[in-house]
Amino acid sequence: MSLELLLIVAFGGALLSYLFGKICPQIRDPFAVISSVALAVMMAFLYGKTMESPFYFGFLGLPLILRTNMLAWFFAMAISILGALSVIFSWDYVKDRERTDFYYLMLLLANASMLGIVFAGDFVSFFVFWEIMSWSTFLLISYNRGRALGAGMKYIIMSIVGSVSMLIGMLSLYAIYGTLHIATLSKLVPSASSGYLLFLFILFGIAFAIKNALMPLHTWLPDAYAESPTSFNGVLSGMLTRMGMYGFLLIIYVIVGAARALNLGPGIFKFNYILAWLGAITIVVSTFIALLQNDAKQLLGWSAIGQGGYMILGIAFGTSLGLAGGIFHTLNHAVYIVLLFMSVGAVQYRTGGQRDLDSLGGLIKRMPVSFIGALLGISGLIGIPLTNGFVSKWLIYKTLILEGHPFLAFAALIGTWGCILYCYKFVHHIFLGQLPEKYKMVARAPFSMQLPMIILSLVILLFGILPGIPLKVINTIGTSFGFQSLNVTTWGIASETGTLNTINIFAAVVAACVIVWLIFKAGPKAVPVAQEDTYAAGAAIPKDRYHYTVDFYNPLYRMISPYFKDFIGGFCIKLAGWTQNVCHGIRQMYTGYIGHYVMYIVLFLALLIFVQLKWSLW
Amino acid sequence: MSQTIAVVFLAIMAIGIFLCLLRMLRGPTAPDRAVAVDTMTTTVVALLVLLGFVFKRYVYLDVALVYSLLAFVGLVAIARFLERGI
Amino acid sequence: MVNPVLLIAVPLGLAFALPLFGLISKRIVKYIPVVAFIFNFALALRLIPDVLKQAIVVEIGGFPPPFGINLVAGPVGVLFSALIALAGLLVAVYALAYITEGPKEKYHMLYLLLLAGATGVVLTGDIFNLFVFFEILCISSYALVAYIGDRAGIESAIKYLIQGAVGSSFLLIGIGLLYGLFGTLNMADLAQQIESASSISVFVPMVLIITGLGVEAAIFPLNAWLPDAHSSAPSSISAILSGIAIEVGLYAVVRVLFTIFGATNMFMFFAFLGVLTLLIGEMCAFAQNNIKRMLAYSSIGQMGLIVFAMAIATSYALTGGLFQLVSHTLGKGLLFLTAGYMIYRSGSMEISAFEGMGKRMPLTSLAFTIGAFSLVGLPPFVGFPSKFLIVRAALAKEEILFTVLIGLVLLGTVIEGAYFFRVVQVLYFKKANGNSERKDAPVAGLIPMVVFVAFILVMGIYPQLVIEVLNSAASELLHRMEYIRSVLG
Amino acid sequence: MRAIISLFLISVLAWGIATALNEIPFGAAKTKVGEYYIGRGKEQTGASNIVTSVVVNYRGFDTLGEVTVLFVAAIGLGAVLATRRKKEKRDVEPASLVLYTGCRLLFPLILLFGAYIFIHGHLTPGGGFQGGAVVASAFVLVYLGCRGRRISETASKTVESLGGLVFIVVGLVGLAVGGGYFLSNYLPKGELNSLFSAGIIPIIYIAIGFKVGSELAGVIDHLVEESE
Amino acid sequence: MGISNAFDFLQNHVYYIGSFGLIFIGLFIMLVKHNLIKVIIGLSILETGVNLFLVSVGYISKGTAPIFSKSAMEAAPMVDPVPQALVLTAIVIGVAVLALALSLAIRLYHHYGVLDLRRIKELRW
Amino acid sequence: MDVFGVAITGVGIIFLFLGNFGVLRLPDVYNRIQAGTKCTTLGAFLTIVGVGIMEPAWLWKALLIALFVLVTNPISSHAIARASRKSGVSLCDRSVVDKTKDFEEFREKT
Amino acid sequence: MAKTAPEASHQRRNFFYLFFILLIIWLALTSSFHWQEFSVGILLSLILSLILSKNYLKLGLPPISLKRIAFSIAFTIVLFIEIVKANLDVAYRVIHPKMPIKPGIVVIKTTLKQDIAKMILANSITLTPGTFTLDILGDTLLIHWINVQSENMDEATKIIGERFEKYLRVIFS
Ligand code: NA
Ligand code: NA
Repeated sequence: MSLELLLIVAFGGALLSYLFGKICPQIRDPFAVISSVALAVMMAFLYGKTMESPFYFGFLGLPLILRTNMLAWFFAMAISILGALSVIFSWDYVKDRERTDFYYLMLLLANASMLGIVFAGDFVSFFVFWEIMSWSTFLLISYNRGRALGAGMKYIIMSIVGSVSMLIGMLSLYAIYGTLHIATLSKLVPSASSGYLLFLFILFGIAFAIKNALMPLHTWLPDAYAESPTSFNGVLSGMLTRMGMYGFLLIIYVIVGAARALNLGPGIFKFNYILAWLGAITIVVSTFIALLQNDAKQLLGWSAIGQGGYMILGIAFGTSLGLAGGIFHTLNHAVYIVLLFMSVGAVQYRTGGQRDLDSLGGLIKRMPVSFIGALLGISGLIGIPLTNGFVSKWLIYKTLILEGHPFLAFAALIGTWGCILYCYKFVHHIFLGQLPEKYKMVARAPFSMQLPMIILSLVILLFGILPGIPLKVINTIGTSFGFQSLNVTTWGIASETGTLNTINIFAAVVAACVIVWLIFKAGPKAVPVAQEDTYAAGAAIPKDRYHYTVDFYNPLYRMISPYFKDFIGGFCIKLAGWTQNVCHGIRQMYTGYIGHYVMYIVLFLALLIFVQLKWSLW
Repeated sequence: MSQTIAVVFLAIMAIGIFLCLLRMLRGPTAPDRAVAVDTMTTTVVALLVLLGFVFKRYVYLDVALVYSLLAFVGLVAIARFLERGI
Repeated sequence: MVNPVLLIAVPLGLAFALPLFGLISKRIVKYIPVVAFIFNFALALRLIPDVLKQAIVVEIGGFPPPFGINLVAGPVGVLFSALIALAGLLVAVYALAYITEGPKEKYHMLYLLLLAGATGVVLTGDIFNLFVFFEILCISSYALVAYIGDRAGIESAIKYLIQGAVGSSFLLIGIGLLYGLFGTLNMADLAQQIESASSISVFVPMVLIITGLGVEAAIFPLNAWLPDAHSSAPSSISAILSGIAIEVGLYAVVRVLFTIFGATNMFMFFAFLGVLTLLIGEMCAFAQNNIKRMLAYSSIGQMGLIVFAMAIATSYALTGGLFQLVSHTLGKGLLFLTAGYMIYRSGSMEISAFEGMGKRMPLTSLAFTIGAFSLVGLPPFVGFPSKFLIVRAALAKEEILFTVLIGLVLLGTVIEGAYFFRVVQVLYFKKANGNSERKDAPVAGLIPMVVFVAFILVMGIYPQLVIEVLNSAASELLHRMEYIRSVLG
Repeated sequence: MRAIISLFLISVLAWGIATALNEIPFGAAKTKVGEYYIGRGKEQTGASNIVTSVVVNYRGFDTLGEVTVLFVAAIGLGAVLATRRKKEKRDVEPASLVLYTGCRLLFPLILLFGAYIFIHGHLTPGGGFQGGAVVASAFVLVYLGCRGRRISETASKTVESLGGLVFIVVGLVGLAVGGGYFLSNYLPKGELNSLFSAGIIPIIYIAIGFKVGSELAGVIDHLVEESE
Repeated sequence: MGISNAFDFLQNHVYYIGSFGLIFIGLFIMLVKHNLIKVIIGLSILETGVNLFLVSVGYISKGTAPIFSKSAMEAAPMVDPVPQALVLTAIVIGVAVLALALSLAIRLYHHYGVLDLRRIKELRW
Repeated sequence: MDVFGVAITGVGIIFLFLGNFGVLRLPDVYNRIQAGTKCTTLGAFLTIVGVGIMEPAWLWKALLIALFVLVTNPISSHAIARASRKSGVSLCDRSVVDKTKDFEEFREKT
Repeated sequence: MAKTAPEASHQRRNFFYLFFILLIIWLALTSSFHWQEFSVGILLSLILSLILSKNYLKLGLPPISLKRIAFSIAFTIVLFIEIVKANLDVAYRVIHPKMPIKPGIVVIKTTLKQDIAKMILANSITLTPGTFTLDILGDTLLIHWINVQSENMDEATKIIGERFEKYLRVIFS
């Protein structure tokens, strides 16, 4: 199975889907599904292989190289599976929309380019695929029109800033080492000066931090998540954003190597500490902001920013455990966030795009599968035992404590508490409580949406109960970075510093559940009241009167909102305003009066002559 | 023709041209200026021929011919402009 | 061996003969530019292999170089000739359907002459001859800018003309001074005799010439005419003005700086000037709501980038700069062509009027999008390898100053991305108001768009195709001694 | 204020140019190319007017460009003025009989004079451009004197085109017969100072004369039309 | 520098001074005048100055026109023919530009009804 | 022969000068044009012919120029005079009669 | 459209006139009888007169005859004398400190029919003492007279126009 073939399938699938859409629309959707599933299957066969081959020599004399190893395979597998699920989910979701051909093209293109990124064996291909990913994502984010345009703009501008910074970084590598081959660079770069490494870290860091929405470069994300088609949110939040993680792993552990990357810089200003602190800040701040959201997708978006912080926190410490936690969390987060978005997407699909939490409620009976998905999703998100999120968070906490960073651990903990609060809000506002009258008749989600949700729910449980399956792979990655191997078992990790055994946990949880159920049964029953109760005489009641979860976190909101305005987002808007003003100011130079224009010409000439005569500068 | 005579001749012509210039500057009407130019150009044609003789350059005759032609056309154009003929 | 003089003589001859063809049939007139540029393109391609081995020096009239005018068909000249012929051909095809009003015969003649002039500029080896061909280029541009004959067209044409004429006068004074100093007009001969560009007697003519040529090359602050002219001309002409005319102006600047004066000590200044031009151009473009003005300002920005690349003055940088030039021709040409039909369709140049174009003119919009992406420098389009080369070259200097400058350049790219993506959003993600009937540009309009797109993609994916030519062009510019030797023997 | 700034800038320019001019003393012999032309021009081109030999032969390519520039301007002017809108007819004073008659009388004579100038371009000062300008002045005179009379646009365009084509073709023939050089002087040079001399030079100058004459006449025609 | 020195200076450089005088006057007019026609006149003066300068460059002391005529009046050195050829070209180009400029001015006047450039600036920014 | 030529040239130049002087001195445009035309035509004619006489090889061309001046000068002057009449330049106050009205009436009739 | 015989002969006459005038001018211009110059002159004159002789149709040039030649010569002499007189007259008026002028505008008539004859008359009047043709329309000339002797049209015609007209009438009869 050659990598070229994979990429050809990926990109070709994208283009062919588009063409089929134009030629015979009936076979487009099946084709898209088949090609993406086939891709996932092909990817599975690649397990454990390590290979590298140049596939193209035509780019300015630089060979473009594809390579695979465990790291690449891990990400590629996740991408292709989640991609396939998203495509399946999209089947019904976008059916009645405009320009669906375009949607599929971009979705598959984004997937394909992500595969390209992880398989890239040199920075040119890396960058090329990175850019293709950026613009195809931009087009998808803008797909919904209206407010999506602003979101798309934000996204693409920050993306360009990132790519520009990465371009400078990678070309400075090229200028110094004369190659962009990652394997070669990983031999050469570690011997560079610290200053240069820092320079590299900053440049690449900007690019990857923007993608991974690490604060303060996160501003694009909430809007982008909220406004892009929900069917695409899975890909966007699950993997696309996490290409930043991949990038960090690449630059820190592959190119520079743990030996140099860690402890780079003086004292507490070590590069990786700063990164970790940024991660921590990201967790705390975004968690609180998430609490303030009343928009389901905004809420998930902010939560995703926070979870990104965990991942960064995990990999920043450079221990086997932390690294495993970070990488595993990336995977886990991908699984449950995709699930959550699909759940929201299913709700939106049936409620005409409604995503305002206060307007929803009580859908549990109408859309049970979606509810299960949401429930398992938030469980993973919170890190409830026996879900996948628990394992990875546990690994990260363990790392923080073992490395002796109580503040960071505390920050992570705050994140989890906040997470519980907003997750509860999320699931309650949508599925529990009063079912609004107009949603009385909503149907279940179509099968194409239920299927991926079911699969992902199962995966959450699978990874939660048998974390060893992915952890084995992750451990291989860690060892390939030169870290000590973890003692991974099917049920968890057995190491001298701390063990994880999900069997014990499983038993404990089952016991706890039984107890809770019994208590619940024993308690008094709530009596549901119909929305159009007689006291209002059939008139519409303001939603805060019947929807008792409105202002659910009002006290909290009052408490934190002064501190948790999106300062950075505000700053970006200001910056945009300033830029606009500067641009408008500069163009005043073109006054339209020809005398001025002639004056500019003479001025230029006179200036040159004057300078030379006076100072003989040249 | 002796040097002296040539100088005298040329000087007289130069003064004449200068007089026309004065009229051209004083106007007061546009046709006045046109008349001044007309007279001046005729004088210049003669001057060119004479200069050609003084410098022994045959080509001045061609110059004089072209000059008189262009002056003629130019003046007619001015005149037609003044009488709103173009 | 074919004689490169045909690259100039044939279009000129056809332009002269065009009225005669017009007497035979009015219908065939518009195909003559197409024929001319097919010929030129084929000839230029045919010349490339020869030229890569050694520059062809053509003596006009059989007089040896300092005494007669000579053409130098080196890699640079042939590269530019091919580019001119290519863009000329495509835009000529576009014009078949696009130019439907006005004195069409005159349009086609002026068009042919404009590009013949441009070809002359890039091939000639004589500074005054360069001036003459430059004037052909400029004057036909003035006239073509005014072709539509509306207020904007005439106003911008007269402004363009005045600035251009002042520039030409400076250029001519500079040439006069050079002739007074060295008694020759041959560029190689001048180059041989010029010892130091810093001596004031050489410096003054040099800056006069640079200023004169700089007006056409749209270097800041000499570029005030550009946004007006490029936005008021018919779109086919805007494409040529942006895609060819200013590039040729820049060629002249570069040729003068590199080959005649070897003014290495001024390159730092030009690097700054390039960055300044770039930033101002991009910022002004950012502030535009008029699509053609936006594209025009973007051209200023791109010129700034190319000036910057040239001023780095390493072989990489020149390759990159020339490549950027090629990619700008392709990209901006395509953008103006597509914008032309979108303006025609929407009846307005306001960007907001293009809402829903993605549905109304899908192919045109797609072409626009690809052109925009290419100009921003996104892979897999041709803008990427060219920008890649420039950034690489700037960083390879390993000077902190150039790193800072390239940072600023890329800041310009960010702004550029912002305004191009904004348009793309308008095209695709805004509902068409009113009539949303689907009707794309006519075939004669689509063909050049498709070909442009094909070039953008092919050269973006396989830049190796042109890199050899670009490399030898860069080395021609860098090694003035070899240029002198090849001309003067 | 602008005037002061302008004066300042101009004085800087003057300063620079004066400094540069210091190196170019007025009237000094310094021109190797010029000397070459004066020394060799007679044999190489057969023209006794060295300026003409430079214009048409040594720097003939410039002249081709120059012809083109004029051509461009003429077409451009036509294009600019062609797109005018309809406007009210203006009362135009007819020319007096004296002028009317005089112009018609002089017209052929001036044409002859123009022809003289461009035919003798290689012998006397003048040449195609000057002759063409004289020819055009004859047309100006016709327009001034007898308004109704217009030259046929087709005829002038045809002459213009043919003039240009002759130049190009004469040049291109050089590729075949003149040692492979564009615009090489492959015709017999004749006896110095006689009319039939200087090879291709008179042919080109005659072509230019026709071309320039008809072009300028066309320009005038357009302007006259515009003023109506 | 005494009066006679100044006179000598003037005599030696009168062409340069004259030509650049014209150039600068033309430029000045273009810089400060608002009327389009005046600006075009300024341009024309500027071009005339440039042409005069080109001719002056080619002058050789006591030189004559570079024409070999039948009569034996060729004892004097001939001036450089090249600038004359250049000037011929420059003049023609100048005329071409001028003609085009004037035609544009005519059309501009049709559109705007004025020739004051301060009022002809619909295109800006 | 030379003396004869010089004499003719001299006379011509004197007339030229008188013409120039008249243009400066006479009171209105019509009178100036009278002086200008008559004197400069003859003056230029004589000067040019005089030169032709002094340099016999030039005679033909000189005659041609002289004839050209002789033909064109009255025409251009006439055109200018007519223009000044049409553009409404009035006669000087020493004028005794103005029959322009009669002429205009005649013009109206035809 | 078929030409009538007189028209054709008229045109032929014009052609020859033009041809010879042009040839003579050519000879004067070149001042050379070298065969090359001469042949080119003939060729050029031929072409120009072929193309342009139609132009001369309306001028009304008369057929050539001995009498006409004689009168032409006489006219030339008279004209020359008048011109000299005119110049002396102007000179007198210009130099005279008091400027003895009595200017005015009068109208005169002419019996000449051909355009060219009228033009010659008008120009002759312009060049001769004290008079100047301001305008001409049909058979009426508007004359500026530096020293008005008569305001009456017939009288003025006699004084101003008659001295030339008598020759011109014969020449152009
Ligand atoms: Na007169
Ligand atoms: Na006169």
